[in-house]
Amino acid sequence: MLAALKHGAVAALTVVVAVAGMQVLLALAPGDPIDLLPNAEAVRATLEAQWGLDVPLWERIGRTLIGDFGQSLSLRPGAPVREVIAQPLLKTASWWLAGSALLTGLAAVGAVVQRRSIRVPRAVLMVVSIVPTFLLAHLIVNGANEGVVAATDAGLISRPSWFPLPLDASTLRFVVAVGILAIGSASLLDAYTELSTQVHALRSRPFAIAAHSRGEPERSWLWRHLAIAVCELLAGRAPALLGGLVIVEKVLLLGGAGTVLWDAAVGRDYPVALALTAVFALWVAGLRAVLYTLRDHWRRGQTA
Amino acid sequence: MRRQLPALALVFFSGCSETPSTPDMPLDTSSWLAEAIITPSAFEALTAANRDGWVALHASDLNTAVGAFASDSTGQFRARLARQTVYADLAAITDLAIWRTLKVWQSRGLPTDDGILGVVPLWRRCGGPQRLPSALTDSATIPFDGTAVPEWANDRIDAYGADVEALRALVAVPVMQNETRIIRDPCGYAFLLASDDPAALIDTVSQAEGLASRFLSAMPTADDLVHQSAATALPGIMGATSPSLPAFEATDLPSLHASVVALDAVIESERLRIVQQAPLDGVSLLSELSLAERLRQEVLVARSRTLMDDHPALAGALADIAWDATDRAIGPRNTAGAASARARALLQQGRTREALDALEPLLTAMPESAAAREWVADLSVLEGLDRAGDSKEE
Amino acid sequence: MPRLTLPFVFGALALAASAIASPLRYAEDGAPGTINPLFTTNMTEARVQELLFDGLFTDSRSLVATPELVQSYQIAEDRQSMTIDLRSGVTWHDGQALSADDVVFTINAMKDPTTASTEAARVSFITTAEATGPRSLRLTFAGPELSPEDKLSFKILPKHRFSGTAIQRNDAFRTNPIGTGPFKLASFSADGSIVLERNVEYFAEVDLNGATLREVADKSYQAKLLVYQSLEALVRVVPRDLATLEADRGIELYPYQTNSWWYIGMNHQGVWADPDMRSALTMMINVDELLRPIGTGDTVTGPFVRSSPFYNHDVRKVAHDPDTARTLIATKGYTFDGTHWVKDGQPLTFRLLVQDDQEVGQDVVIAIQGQLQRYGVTLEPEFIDEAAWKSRVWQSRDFDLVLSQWTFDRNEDIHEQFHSQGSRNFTGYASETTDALLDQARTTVDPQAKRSLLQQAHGSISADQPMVFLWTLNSYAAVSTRVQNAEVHPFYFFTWAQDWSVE
Amino acid sequence: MKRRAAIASLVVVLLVALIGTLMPDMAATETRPDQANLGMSWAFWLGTDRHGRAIATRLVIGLSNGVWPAVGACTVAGVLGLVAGTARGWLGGLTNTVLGFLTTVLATMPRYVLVLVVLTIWGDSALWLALAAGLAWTPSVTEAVSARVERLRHSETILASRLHGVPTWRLLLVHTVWFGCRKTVTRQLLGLFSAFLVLEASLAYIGGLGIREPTPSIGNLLAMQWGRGAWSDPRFWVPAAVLLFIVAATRALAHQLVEPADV
Repeated sequence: MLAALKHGAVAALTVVVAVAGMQVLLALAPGDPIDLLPNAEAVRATLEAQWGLDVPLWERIGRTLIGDFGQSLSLRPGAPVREVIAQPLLKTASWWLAGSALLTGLAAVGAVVQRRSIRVPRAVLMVVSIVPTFLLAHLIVNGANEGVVAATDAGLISRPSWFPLPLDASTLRFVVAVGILAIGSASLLDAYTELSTQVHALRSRPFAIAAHSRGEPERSWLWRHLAIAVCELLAGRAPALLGGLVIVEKVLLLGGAGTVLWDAAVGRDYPVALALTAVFALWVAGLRAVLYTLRDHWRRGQTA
Repeated sequence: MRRQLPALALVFFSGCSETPSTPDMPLDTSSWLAEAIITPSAFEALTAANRDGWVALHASDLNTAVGAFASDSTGQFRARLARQTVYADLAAITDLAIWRTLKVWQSRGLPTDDGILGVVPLWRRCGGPQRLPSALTDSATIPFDGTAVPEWANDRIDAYGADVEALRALVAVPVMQNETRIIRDPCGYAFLLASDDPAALIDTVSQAEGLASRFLSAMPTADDLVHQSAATALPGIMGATSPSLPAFEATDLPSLHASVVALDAVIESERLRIVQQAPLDGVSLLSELSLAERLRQEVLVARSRTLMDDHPALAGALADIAWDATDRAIGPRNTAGAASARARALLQQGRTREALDALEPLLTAMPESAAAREWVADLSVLEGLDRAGDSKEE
Repeated sequence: MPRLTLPFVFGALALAASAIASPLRYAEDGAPGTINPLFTTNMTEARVQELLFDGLFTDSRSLVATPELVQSYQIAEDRQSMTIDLRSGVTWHDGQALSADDVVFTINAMKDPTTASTEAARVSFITTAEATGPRSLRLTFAGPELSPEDKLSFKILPKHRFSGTAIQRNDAFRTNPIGTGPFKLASFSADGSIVLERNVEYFAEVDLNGATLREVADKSYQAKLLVYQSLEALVRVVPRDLATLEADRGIELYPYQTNSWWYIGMNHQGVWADPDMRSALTMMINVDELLRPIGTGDTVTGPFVRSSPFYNHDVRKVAHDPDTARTLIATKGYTFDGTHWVKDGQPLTFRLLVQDDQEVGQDVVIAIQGQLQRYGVTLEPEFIDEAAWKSRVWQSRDFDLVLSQWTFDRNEDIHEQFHSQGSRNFTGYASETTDALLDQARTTVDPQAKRSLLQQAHGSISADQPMVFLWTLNSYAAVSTRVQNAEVHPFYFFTWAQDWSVE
Repeated sequence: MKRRAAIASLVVVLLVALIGTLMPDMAATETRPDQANLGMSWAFWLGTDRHGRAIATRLVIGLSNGVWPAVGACTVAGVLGLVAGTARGWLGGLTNTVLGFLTTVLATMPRYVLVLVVLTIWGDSALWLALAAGLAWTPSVTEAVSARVERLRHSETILASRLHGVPTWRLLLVHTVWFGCRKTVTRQLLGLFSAFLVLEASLAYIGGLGIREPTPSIGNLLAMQWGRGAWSDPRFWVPAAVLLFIVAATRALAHQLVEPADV
């Protein structure tokens, strides 16, 4: 309970400092969104009031912290930021969740199961994993589309509903996005290395040797102990996966928070960009708090 | 290797049959396409005598072609026929542009100075108003009467008596008035047309033997040529209804598209047949000279002209389909006739500014098209006088 | 050449499955930033507006002004005013009825200096607009107008969506627009797609079951999508893709908008105030060589396309002459150090701004940079987004050079671009001769005189070299043959889209 | 052996980058309209693009345009990470808590997001890219160093040395940082090095951010050929292969760099 409170407090403080830092960064930026309007000078005073640019920095930070993100400036001018980012965030959350599950699942299974027979596909997976996300996406998208063209041409198949990637939402696009997210840019390779080190360490622990000599199957203890490592992996990988989603969303034309963030940053829509970075910070910090609490809980259970 | 259409194309367009029935109806007798490619000797024989002429005709450089062929060769008549076709289009364009200009001029109450007054008697003299299709004129009278014939107009009338080559050059030269250039020659093309009797040309060509009478024409087989020369005395629409090609009837855009698809299927199956039978260099010749495409364009343009007066929009659609967008210049891919037909169809639809654009490539290939262009340019300015101009960054 | 047999197979399948009419899907390089007809500056916006809004008059298929929102109208004897009765039963997309107040409001908003509408010039001939009844109004003109209906095609806005005639560019209307047009906005998504649905309340029949704009930044992917039958229309085909699309019998190419030309604009506030420097730049650039890698087109010598009635064919192209250019630069105090021209220790360097969504633009910039580099001039290209473009080019004029293209309707009215008072003259070009010619050309009613004046203006502008005139590219739209009754307006593209239908 | 190959590969990459730096910038932007789209030849090893620019030259200069900012990013992350990590691990207590917290805050921000925000606000340039990436990768270096330093601080060697009167600065710099952390730090920085090149390529490929045409970079060499129906074109594959090669080599080397006590 106490641990949960402590982790929660750290998370909250982290978000506060992160948001304040981002606000300062934006305040230091040369120029402001009003500069981008053709009649900037004429409307400056009105807009500064309207957009809340005339209030002091600390007040702006305060507003952001209580969840008042203001309104979008250029992406969807006048619309509350919350409306602009809600839907995309939900989508991003689902991809992120699926990507995390796939990543940890693959890595854990890979680390535990070390049979000779599945070495080869795993090796392939590992080699594929060092390919950068965008390149992987490029190859898959082109390969799939050209493949369909050839196959349809030869009369082998009819036009699949997902064709062509990545124009419209489809199951395959989701699978590709999640797969690339989990595998690309060495994500999987790193996770696998991390977990297999843990498995190795666990197997050489005295209780494991004892259990082995008693003839107990490994699964009776291994997965339970590995859960901690998986939690740590999830917490550690969360920011990388979110960052990866920015790339994946752009390449696969997914309209998620990553795309919105990109467009907001490029279009100088600072309220939207700020809100999204705040949410991301909360996301990562909150997740970390939850997982650390769980980890502490389990550890105590083990020592008890 | 551009058009590798499967027979399935037909299914796609016609939309009525689920399974691809055999759309292949290879031309029953030998087409000029097959003759030229499958039997290299025929092609060699054709080009041996008048190589320059055929090269020019292929490149749609009609004036050069007329000059290059021996005066009594079939090629010479073919080139003159092709040129007559363009002149007929240019004459139609000029007539329509003059008619519209005079109408707008009068309705706006613009000053009727020497320039515009000189046009009317001249135009009457060469029968301009009579040539206008009734579908495009809402009244039979010329908007205003011009009786006084200015000096420049008299000079022109004298010039019309000169020989064809001199006349051709003259049409391209602007009439100058007070040091401003105005090309307001309403009759140049009419006189050029009259200088060469198309019926006689058609007659000569249809009686000629061999490839020369049909090569690069809209009529694939010898039977087609005989049939078409009996059917019409207008060179521009010869080949529109060749018996060896799928029947052509277009009342609306869907039926028009269906007819294009049917034509494509036939040409494509013919092309495939040729590719299978021809020697290797023949096949490369087929694609290098884009002969199948040429046949398609000739047929489509001829068909476009048959629709010109009654269905200008359909004529325009056909002319657009015939036009090869990859190269705007007049040459092997786009004939002068295709350009003039497009311009004419656009003008008849009232799209004056676009007609001007369609005429633009013709200017380099046939400088004598300048007069028609000037008329259309004036009309386009006249029609837009009151419009608020709009411009955007793209 | 890739085999393009695929569409036919797909077409057969699509036909078998399609019983209901589908929406028209078309691609643009970028989604419009604003859908507010008061602030239209680019064609992407203009095209969407064509679907959403109506004007008092519109173009018929033979490009003659015909009433759209107007039921009947009467032009006064002296042609100095006009009364209009609006069509009854026209409603805005939110259900409110169209009223004469809306029209009056629109005209006043366009004229309002605080609004700073980019379209203000289109209503400058109207001095007053007053509503005389719920659906009737009266316009008074600055002078006699022979056919004012030709000028009344601007889009009408709903008064009830604004608080006054002083309207901000970023007014929320721009992403939630409502009009009276045949289609209404269903969604404007973050991924750059705009979905328009059929307006069932429209006063005329709408055959097309909606339209979807997809933002597809990659031009090559656009062409592929059309071939894959995932789109029905491309508004502009890049020259590189023409051959592929031409060979595809499931796609028809429409040569449509040709009144557009590319240019390198020079900011007259800086070094380019000096005509010798302008000449030097023009002589250093080999336009033919620039054109080669980007496609087929025609080089131009002035502000008109070659087929224009105003194009002055007597104006000679400035010859590519690096030697004379060098001499000119040397007379300005620059010295050549073997690789660069230097003055006061500073190398001769220019910043060239280009909008970053122009794929062709990038190629041109690379080629220009290569050319200038050969002659010792450094070019620093900057690719900027639309917002930055509006701010730096249109507003603060913070550039040395810009690369862009202008597109004109069939009137090819260059007044706004080249008149010293023109609203689109951001290079700051000013010439008394040109001003006089353009002013006269605006008022004359004699077509011969107008042609002659504008041809002279072409000559005068060419002589001043306010920009390097580049070329006009062959422009084609590509539309799938599944679209029935497709006809493309030469400028606004979608004017007749309600009559299209997709199998 | 594997390690030597990896080191040799990276040395080659650095040498090529050095050659690229020594080449005049103009070599990369020199256009030859009459020699556009050429295939491989002696004059143009990898052929030319559609402006007749030599792909091989652009690749070499592009590599240097990517490698030096990557080295810069490594310096930023290395210096910041080492200082903060050592301070945390050595001093412990409040310093550890405060610095640890700041590291966490920085690590909360997804790296790509941080870089993206910095680039769009401050402008596209290799300098900002390097700074942003360096900053974004600092937390992971800090974490690794502080964990390592803390462990070493309590190790017997250090305790023994301290008893023998070795001065603290020497213990810190030589024993802890140099002998104790160099592998850890190098491994982290190798990761950043390849991640930077991938980052640059991703940004160029997706949105034309970062190092932009006409300045060559691996990213915009890839972007130039992307989607032109030529995805099997060597002009696309060679830059892609170079990128993959560097990623693979750095990973292989990093894999070898394990501190004895870590195992």
